Amino acid sequence: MNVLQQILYMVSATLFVLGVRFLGSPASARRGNALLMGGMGVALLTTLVFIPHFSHVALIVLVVAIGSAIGVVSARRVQMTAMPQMVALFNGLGGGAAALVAAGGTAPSGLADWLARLTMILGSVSFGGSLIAFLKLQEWLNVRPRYFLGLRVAGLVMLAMAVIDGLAGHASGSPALSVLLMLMAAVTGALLTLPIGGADMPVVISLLNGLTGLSAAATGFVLDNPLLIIAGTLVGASGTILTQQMSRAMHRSLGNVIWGQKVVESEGGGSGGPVQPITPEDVAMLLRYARKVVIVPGYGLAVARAQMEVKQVTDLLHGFGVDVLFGIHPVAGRMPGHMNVLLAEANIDYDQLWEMERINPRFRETDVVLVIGANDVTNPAARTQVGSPLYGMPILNVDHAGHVIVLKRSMGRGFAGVDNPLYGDPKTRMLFGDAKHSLGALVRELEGTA
Amino acid sequence: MNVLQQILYMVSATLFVLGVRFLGSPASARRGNALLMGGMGVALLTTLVFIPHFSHVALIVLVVAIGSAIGVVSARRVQMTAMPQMVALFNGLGGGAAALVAAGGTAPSGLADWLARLTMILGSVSFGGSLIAFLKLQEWLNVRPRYFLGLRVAGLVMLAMAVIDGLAGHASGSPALSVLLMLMAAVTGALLTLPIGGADMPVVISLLNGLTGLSAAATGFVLDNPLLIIAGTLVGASGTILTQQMSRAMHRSLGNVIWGQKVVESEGGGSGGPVQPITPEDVAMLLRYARKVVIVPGYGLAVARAQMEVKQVTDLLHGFGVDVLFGIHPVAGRMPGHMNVLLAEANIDYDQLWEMERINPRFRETDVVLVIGANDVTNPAARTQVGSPLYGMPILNVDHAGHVIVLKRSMGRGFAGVDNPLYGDPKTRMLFGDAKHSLGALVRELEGTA
Amino acid sequence: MSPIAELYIFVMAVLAGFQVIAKVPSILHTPLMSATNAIHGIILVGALILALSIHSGAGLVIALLAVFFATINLVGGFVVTDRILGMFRSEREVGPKS
Amino acid sequence: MSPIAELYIFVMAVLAGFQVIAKVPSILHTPLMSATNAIHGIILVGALILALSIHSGAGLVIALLAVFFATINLVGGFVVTDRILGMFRSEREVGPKS
Ligand SMILES: NC(=O)c1ccc[n+]([C@@H]2O[C@H](COP(=O)([O-])OP(=O)(O)OC[C@H]3O[C@@H](n4cnc5c(N)ncnc54)[C@H](OP(=O)(O)O)[C@@H]3O)[C@@H](O)[C@H]2O)c1
Ligand SMILES: NC(=O)c1ccc[n+]([C@@H]2O[C@H](COP(=O)([O-])OP(=O)(O)OC[C@H]3O[C@@H](n4cnc5c(N)ncnc54)[C@H](OP(=O)(O)O)[C@@H]3O)[C@@H](O)[C@H]2O)c1
Repeated sequence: MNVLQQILYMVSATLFVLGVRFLGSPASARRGNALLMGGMGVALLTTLVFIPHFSHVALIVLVVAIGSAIGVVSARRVQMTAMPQMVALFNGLGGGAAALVAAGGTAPSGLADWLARLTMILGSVSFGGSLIAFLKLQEWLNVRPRYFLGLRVAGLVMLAMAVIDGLAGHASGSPALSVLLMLMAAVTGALLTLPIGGADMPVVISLLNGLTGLSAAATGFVLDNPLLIIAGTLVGASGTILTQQMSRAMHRSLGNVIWGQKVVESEGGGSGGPVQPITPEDVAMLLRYARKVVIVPGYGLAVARAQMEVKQVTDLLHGFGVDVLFGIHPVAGRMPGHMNVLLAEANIDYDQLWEMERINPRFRETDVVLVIGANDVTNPAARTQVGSPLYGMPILNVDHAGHVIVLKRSMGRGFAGVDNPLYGDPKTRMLFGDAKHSLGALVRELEGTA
Repeated sequence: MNVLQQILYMVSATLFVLGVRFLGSPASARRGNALLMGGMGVALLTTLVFIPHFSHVALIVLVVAIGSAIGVVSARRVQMTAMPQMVALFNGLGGGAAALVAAGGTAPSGLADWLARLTMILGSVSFGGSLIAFLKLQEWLNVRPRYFLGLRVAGLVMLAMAVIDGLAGHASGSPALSVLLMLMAAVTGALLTLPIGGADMPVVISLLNGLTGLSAAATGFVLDNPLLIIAGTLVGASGTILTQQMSRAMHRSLGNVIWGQKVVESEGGGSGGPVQPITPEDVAMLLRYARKVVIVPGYGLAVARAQMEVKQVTDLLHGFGVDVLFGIHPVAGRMPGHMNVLLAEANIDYDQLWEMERINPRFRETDVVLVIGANDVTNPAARTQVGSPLYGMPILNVDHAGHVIVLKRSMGRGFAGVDNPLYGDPKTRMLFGDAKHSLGALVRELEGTA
Repeated sequence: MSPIAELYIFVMAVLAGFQVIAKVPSILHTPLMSATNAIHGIILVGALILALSIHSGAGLVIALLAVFFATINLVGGFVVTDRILGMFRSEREVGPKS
Repeated sequence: MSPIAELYIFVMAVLAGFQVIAKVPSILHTPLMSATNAIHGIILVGALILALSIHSGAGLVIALLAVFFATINLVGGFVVTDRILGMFRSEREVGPKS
């Protein structure tokens, strides 16, 4: 490879590292993304300028144009609530591309051929797994728990076969075996992802993201391209760290997330006492004369897109001299940091967003907690009900507060699919309805009392 | 180079990076140092195991033994107050070694030969500069300010000559020119360091430390040894960051530190009002009935080795219900973080050590400030006296407190060599004497009143 | 470039990568996830090299498919990231607090 | 190893190095300075390779001098660092606060 080309690739790699560095603070995050795009631009231009021969240019330009159009349109159109499945889909395509590049290239040395086969497996597993994650999150696919064990065993068997195929393919060099290898690996990914519960999906997506990164890095070894190695490794590191942090926030081991835990079907648990509804008028009264209020947002807030109404409520309460804070659970929503993105959109001050460890001791001295579309992250079963899928996950202890108001549409369950005894707590009142609508009513009531 | 050898060197490089990582928190710092030593052990063993031929083994073992003995003994014997010059000396030897290795090796390719010459210059500059830093800090050497400009000009001329010699030597390959090159570069380092004021020396040492690191990295390029590249770069990065942070803390640019600023000899400024001494008895009274006390330690505390007495005073005051904090200036003492090391030795809680930005607003509500062997870092001239060498440096605003008690031996000046108007402030009382002795008296008084 | 050199680069990338990513606060984990998702679109470099240099029919289909997938990954990933970060924008315009 | 590979390693070392060092709090800057001072004693590796493989007289003197200097740097640097860190020890034995 040309020296100048190598140096330009190095510039690109440096831009990637610095870009991620700048992503590390809200003030510079956009600049970080610009650096990443710059790095990508340098990499692509360098590749095109230094390529020795050009065949099928028209065809390739066409494919790139169609791909870009699809990418832009789908990324623009997707709703914020569907972001996780979008990321999963893009990730799967990246993994597929890595596998195909490894399959299509001619790997000269023995070592490179081994790595090419590894890439085919990693990339295809990521492809298959991501597609299933997408379908499940999109709720186009549902699997009965009684098939789980079978699927997992089949997945492992398939993986073993793919590995054997890889060994055989390395010896014979047959292209047919390579295609078979990728198919089997993709099926492996799909089978292993199928039984994973929706609530665990973000962890799996982050894991698959890291896997795609590693397969890109492995492709770098195959193609002798240090830029791919560095960029892929960066993604691998990010996947590893995010996966770890999410598992820890859910108080589960990674193995437990992937292999699943024994779910004791505790249908009978119920919600304890009778459910007590409340009117927006009464909620407004309660809030207006409270001293300390904590708002706990959850996935439902994202669905309702009610962040602006939350901001209005907060401002009104501040006007009454009420002390308002937000309690942010690390896995509230569907992606890490989901609630922060949402509330930032509504211009809510970072200083008001308190993390779980920090807010939990304060609930005892809180007069009213407003739970907006959050469910699992407030479920006291996580503390008490051994055998519940949530058991052991640290939660926001909203039930320690004086009053708990829950805004949701129905008695529907959260992502983990279990009942929430909080709703039967004598302290709790339910304000049923779409969060945007309920909060709107609340704003009018609060303005009326002003 | 053998693949196994390369991999072992890679392990060593990883240990270095992780070691520095662990140095980043007090709880793991010792483990970090152990990792660094482990990395060094792996590197040295690997080198010896894979060397192709052994000549002069006995001689080398002897030299290593003598060198180790000197290293251990001098490092053990040195007083904590003389640590900076010790580091300077070791650093200079490292730079000298790098230059010699570059000179002694046979550099085959053109690029490597250029780098070898660069290393000879960098390493020798570091050698010469560090030796002078050592001599000046040890106070074995002193230079009149009127020679400063001449020294600096001569240093630059010498540097230019060394560079020309480097160009000529590259062309001719003559060993004599190499020796001359190193001599001239060493003299350059010495000449440029001679005029630098004692107070700026720690910055220079850190800079020279980085320079030695870079020359080790350059040697790595010459010898085709990635371990040297990584380890050297790590040191280079550390030198750069520490130098920057120290300059910033002194509110000076690096260029200003090296080239020096115009010192307006303001002998006449004096100390303002008359100096008022105080007895330990009165100090004890003042402290005992204060609500908030801040202790400001400085270099004199290190000289007096009075940290244990400080701890005793703190404990006694806590016993009386007095709120005691420490105000730590970033360049108090003679090395970055010097005061923290010292107070940690006396088991003083980290939480009590407040950094400058944090403690400064508190002085207004502080009843008594106890300045122990600090001078420059409390000098209000830094705020008011344009032209003073300290002007512009952020200081601890002890003069905002109700009472200021200064413990020092005499009216002697601080490191920057300027008078301190604080001592003439009507609020200030001087407790003259060695800090250990004065604090001992204070302890007895406080115990007496208990 | 020798495999051992690439191994060194990989190890250093691991060390730099973990450092740099561990520093990202959880507030920014959503954009981090989607930005790193875009970064592995770098595989487009490999796909382009393959597609531009290949001759055979079956190989070409594989290469074009790789280009197609990688392009969607790359372009879509960056657009999504930019959208997410756009939500932080108003926050920045207000200026830093505290 | 090719110069370009070494350049890559250097750049990655710069990126990793700055990250890792910027994380060290100012409390620990004294041990950091003395530890990195010890690290460049790694030049002993180069000095030993030189000394063990050289034949000529003048070259040998240079090599031995390099070994001598590098050894003092390395050994002394680590001993000093350990002494400084020793002062933090009692703090650790007391156990972490807060
Ligand atoms: N954030 C992450 O990174 C991450 C990662 C892994 C797993 N997870 C999982 O995701 C879950 C997050 O918990 P969560 O408490 O935020 O959400 P949740 O448990 O999924 O509950 C969301 C609730 O919002 C309500 N809701 C939906 N649309 C609404 C609307 N328009 N208006 C009002 N309410 C609405 C739903 O009840 P109704 O249908 O009755 O309205 C539902 O019970 C956890 O199980 C967590 O483990 C998240
Ligand atoms: N820490 C760093 O990293 C660093 C870096 C660069 C520069 N510096 C420079 O170093 C200086 C540090 O300021 P500083 O306020 O800590 O120290 P300082 O200005 O050097 O003053 C120390 C004072 O301690 C007194 N003293 C000496 N021995 C004593 C003893 N045994 N008992 C009692 N008092 C004693 C001396 O006065 P007597 O002789 O009257 O007793 C002297 O005035 C600054 O100028 C700073 O710029 C430090």
